[in-house]
Amino acid sequence: MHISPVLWQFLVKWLNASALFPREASTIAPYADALYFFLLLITVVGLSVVGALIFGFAIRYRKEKHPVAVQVEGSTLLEATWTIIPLALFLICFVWGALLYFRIYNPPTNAMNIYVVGKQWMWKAEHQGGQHEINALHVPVGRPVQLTMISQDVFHSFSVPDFRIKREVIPGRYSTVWFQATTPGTYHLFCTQYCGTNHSQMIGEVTAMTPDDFQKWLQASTSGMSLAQNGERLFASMGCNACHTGTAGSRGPNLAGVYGSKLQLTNGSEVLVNDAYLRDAILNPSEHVTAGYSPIMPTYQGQVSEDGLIDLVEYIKGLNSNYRIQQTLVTSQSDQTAPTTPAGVKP
Amino acid sequence: MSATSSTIVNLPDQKTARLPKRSYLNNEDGLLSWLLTGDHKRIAIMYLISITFFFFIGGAFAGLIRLELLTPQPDLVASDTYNKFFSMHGIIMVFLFLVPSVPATLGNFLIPIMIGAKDLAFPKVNLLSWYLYWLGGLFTLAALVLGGVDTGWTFTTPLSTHYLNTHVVTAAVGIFIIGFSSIFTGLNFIVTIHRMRAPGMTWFRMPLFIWSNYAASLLMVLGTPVLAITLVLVALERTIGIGVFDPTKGGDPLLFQHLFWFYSHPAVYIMILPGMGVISEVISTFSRKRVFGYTAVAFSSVAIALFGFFVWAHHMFIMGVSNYSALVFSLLTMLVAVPSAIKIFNWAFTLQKGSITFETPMLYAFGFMGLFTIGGMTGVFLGALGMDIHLTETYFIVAHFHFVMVGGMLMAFLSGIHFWWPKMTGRMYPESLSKLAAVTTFIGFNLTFLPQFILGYLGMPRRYHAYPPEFQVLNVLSTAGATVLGVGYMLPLLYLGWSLRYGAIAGNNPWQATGLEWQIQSPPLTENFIEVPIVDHEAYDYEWLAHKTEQEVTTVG
Amino acid sequence: MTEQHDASNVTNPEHAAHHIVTPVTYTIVFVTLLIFTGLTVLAAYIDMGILNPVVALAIATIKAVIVILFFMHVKYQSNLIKMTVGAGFFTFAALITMTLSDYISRAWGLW
Amino acid sequence: MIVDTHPHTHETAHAEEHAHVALPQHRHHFETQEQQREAGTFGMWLFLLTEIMFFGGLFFSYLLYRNWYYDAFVVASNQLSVPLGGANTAILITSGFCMALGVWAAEVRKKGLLVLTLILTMLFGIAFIGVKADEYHEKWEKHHIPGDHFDVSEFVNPHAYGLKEEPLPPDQAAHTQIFFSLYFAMTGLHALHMIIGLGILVWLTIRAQRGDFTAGYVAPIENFALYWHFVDIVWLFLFPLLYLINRHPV
Repeated sequence: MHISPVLWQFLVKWLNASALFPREASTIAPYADALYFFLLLITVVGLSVVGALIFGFAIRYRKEKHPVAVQVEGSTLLEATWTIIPLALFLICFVWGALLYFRIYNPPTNAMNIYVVGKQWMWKAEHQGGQHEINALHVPVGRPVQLTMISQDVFHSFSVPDFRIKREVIPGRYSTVWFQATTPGTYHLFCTQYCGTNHSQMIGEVTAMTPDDFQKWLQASTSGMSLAQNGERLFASMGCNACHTGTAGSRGPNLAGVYGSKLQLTNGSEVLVNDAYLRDAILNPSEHVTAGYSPIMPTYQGQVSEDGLIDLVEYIKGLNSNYRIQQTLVTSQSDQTAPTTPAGVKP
Repeated sequence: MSATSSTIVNLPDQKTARLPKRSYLNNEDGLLSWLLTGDHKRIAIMYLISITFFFFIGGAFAGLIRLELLTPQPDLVASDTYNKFFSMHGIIMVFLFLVPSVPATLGNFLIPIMIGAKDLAFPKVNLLSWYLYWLGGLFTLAALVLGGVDTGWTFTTPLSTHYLNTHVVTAAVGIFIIGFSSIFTGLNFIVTIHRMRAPGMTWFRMPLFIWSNYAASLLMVLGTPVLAITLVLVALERTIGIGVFDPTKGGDPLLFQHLFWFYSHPAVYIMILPGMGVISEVISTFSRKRVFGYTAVAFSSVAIALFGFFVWAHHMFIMGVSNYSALVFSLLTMLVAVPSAIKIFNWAFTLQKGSITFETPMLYAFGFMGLFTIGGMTGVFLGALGMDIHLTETYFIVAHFHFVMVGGMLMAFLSGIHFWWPKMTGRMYPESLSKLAAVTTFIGFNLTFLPQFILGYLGMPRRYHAYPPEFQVLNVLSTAGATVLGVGYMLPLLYLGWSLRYGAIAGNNPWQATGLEWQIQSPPLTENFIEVPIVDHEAYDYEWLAHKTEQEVTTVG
Repeated sequence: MTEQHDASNVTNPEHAAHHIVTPVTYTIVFVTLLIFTGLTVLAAYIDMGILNPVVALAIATIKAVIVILFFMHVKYQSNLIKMTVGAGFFTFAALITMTLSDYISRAWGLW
Repeated sequence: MIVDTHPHTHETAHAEEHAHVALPQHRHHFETQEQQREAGTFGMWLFLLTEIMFFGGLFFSYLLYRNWYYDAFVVASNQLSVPLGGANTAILITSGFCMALGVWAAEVRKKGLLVLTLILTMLFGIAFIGVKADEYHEKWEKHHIPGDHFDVSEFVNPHAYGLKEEPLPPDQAAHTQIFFSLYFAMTGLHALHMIIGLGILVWLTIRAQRGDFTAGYVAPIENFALYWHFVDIVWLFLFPLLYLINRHPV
């Protein structure tokens, strides 16, 4: 964005007013648009050069004017020129595009995480406080938001044109994208990967709100249970706490504080524990056996939904001590002892 | 021929001119003589009729799509019907029209003649590939008649394998068979070009049309089988559930994408390269000049074919390929754009110091250069990683590949059809009507697809049956353009049909072109050449042609 | 054949003389192939760690090369045929390496 | 009319350049028989190129999943019989050897030997298919055919089936289905190629019996041999990849 900001604002405003240009509603949008205008510029220049050559030559050397052609073999110099200049331009585009790509796909560490599950044909968004939304997503402006997304069935694609972001939502694998909304408003949310009959109905609205409004919205739409609380319940009801007790000599490894750590596995490899790893370890446990433990954990493939997995992942993520595990183990009736809301996920 | 006239068309005296008594068209009579022929020219004509048939079916679907998109509401048809429209449009246009278009018609007709051979190396295989084309076409039509397919032409798994109840396997079988038709065509061309050249026809004396078809043939032979095996796996996944592409069984759905695009990206070069060959011939002929930098243009075809195998993952930048891999593929994508740029500039400079006339093929060629430049440059948008995130899967990409495929390939195809029509039929097409058609096509095309670039940047996703109302104005423009475009495509069908009977007798060389095909009678004899030609001149040697014409005048006249 | 060929016909600079391979050669190749088959089975029963698949593939490749060179006469064919065979394996290698570049680097980190 | 002319026309060119009479199989559009033969060989090789890429897609899938699910692949692979697979390799090599001899027989114009070798090639080919069918049948009985009836209990609980293998955790055992999918896809397509080849062999044998290929026209035999050897080569890779992943005790 090296054009003068005044000019830029003018250009974008004018384009917006003529409905030929999407709104710039995220911090990434100006970066994407800068590259877009650069590409547009070299396209127009390139097209003009080609057009000028064609029309110029066609007029100047038309048969009436130039009845006998002069044979020219070629010119290494000229050919080198139009090899090197386009190559250089394309390489600039490559570097610029790559920088933008990493800007869009590298979330900042302080981003607030929202889970998105795509299924035929709806978007489900799950906030950490347990607010569930369908075909809608409420986000605060001025705060980076990271989406951790997964599909329950086929490929979908999460696209918010006004934010200039898009990412495929893949079955069986988390994918992430982040953005920071700048202007309050509602924006289109599209599924852009063809996903079956009602593909074009798989749309929704992203509502960017001021932080205050967002807090109000969060409070108004809470379901009473945060994701982690749901996860805790699931953890108990599926009997995870039977092995992952966190006590010495337990059959399953200690889960407290495991998120973000490096784990040594029995097959010798070292892995970083992140969302994807936790999900995979629940579904394919025997391929992710922590060193020192035996592969006795059964697979939960097909027994827990993607939403449930998100709850579990979110629960394990926030697990700092084994106190609650042991407590639920004692009472073993977790859903009746309404757990107090952890401070971190206050709705 | 006066020096000031604005045309190079040089027809024989229409009062005395007659079509040759004997030609490949009337050598044998009866339908069977066509259906069992080994003659590459007859097979080319049969292909021409077949692909025209499928083009108009695919075109009808395009019309229906645009009609539905006239309004934002899903009001014309139900969404699954709409999904079938664009799937059938894509499948028919890609596999039954674009891939065989120039190679199987013009290539089949001209490659043997241009290199001075009597036929392709394997005439029976050539005929077989036409039958395979139809067998595959019938499967596709069967899938259509039985209720259609709604996978899109990309057959994305697991959607195509587990979530749709349409005739996916039938369509996959059809495409599998058409794939072999294309493999056999490519194989035949490669062997012919290597083994059947006339004495003196060295590699660097070959017309550029041969070079570009050769490059496309390499892609057909090496790429298509990967598509075939992918479709086999899709069919097995669908029927038995083998799990190779099924994430619930441990398969990787991205593997399908890799294998599919390993063919389907080179496939776009299969589509465009032969078209580029046509443009080289046409530009040279109508500017009376050797193609500027012949060697560079020839090698750029081969370079496109070679690099074409290394860029496929740019279709998957946001689909979950690793970011490192995305970097590599993006870089290679930028490199593959360079040979195309070289070609465009070499063609432009071919005009320089030429003696240019503006017959219909040349108008189409100009259209090609402009539209292909836009198509190619917007490809750079999509090859740039960060830009691709916003643009992919929107109407921008739809506009981009239509600029390349329709604005590029179809323009080139029509240019070639008009250019060689006198050779194929012995008669001229009506010039003014065809110029009108060329201009109509160009205007209609731009009106249809330029708004789609804007729609794409606004974020309108592709394959949408209904869309937010603020996109309507641009969609109406696009639909209006499609109507004009439709007229532009109907016109040639009518007047070319008319010209078969009433067109002016063309004579051997109406354009005074240099290719070997123009030195024999029109329409050619079944065996092409009475005597084996010996080639002692470069391609596009207009001085040689002038010299030869002079000699003929002195000896004969 | 090359030298007796019609000099004016420069269209086929890529061809080679027709060579008849004798049964003796075929027999040697046949026995070699059988020996290598035995070797590959034996090798599979020995624990060589990472080398097991390498050895198995090396033996298979050697066998394939022998078949291509002698049974399929490529040793006696023109350069054109040799290049054709090479092109096939080159494209196959392109498919494998470029696709693997994705799968291998996926594990390198999130971005 | 013509650009320049060859010193002599097509027909006379023949008479002069070739001492022997043109064969009836000579096609009109080739200048010389040599050209026709080379074109045939080249065309056949190009076709084999497509076959390389055709199997190439499968080989890549194999490579990927073998790395992902190595343990499952080992266990599943050990279900295959090395004696049967090894025997089949030997059978196929022998069949290829017979075919190679057949090419020689055709080239030196020994009709009886050619027919004999073709029949031997065919017999060994049929033997290969027979063994393969037996192996498939065993998989069928054990419910190792991918699909609805696929059953992993043998891998989860090998001791109940009298196997000495270590039991595989259920999540990994599920991935044996991918191995068997690839096994059946690869060997199945290979067998399909063999069956097509056997069909062509029957036709070639009948023509060889008529003496079509022992009068100087050997192209069909040569080209078929290329195809047959290619099918062999595919098997030479399939055998170690599918049967011999890891046979040594851990």
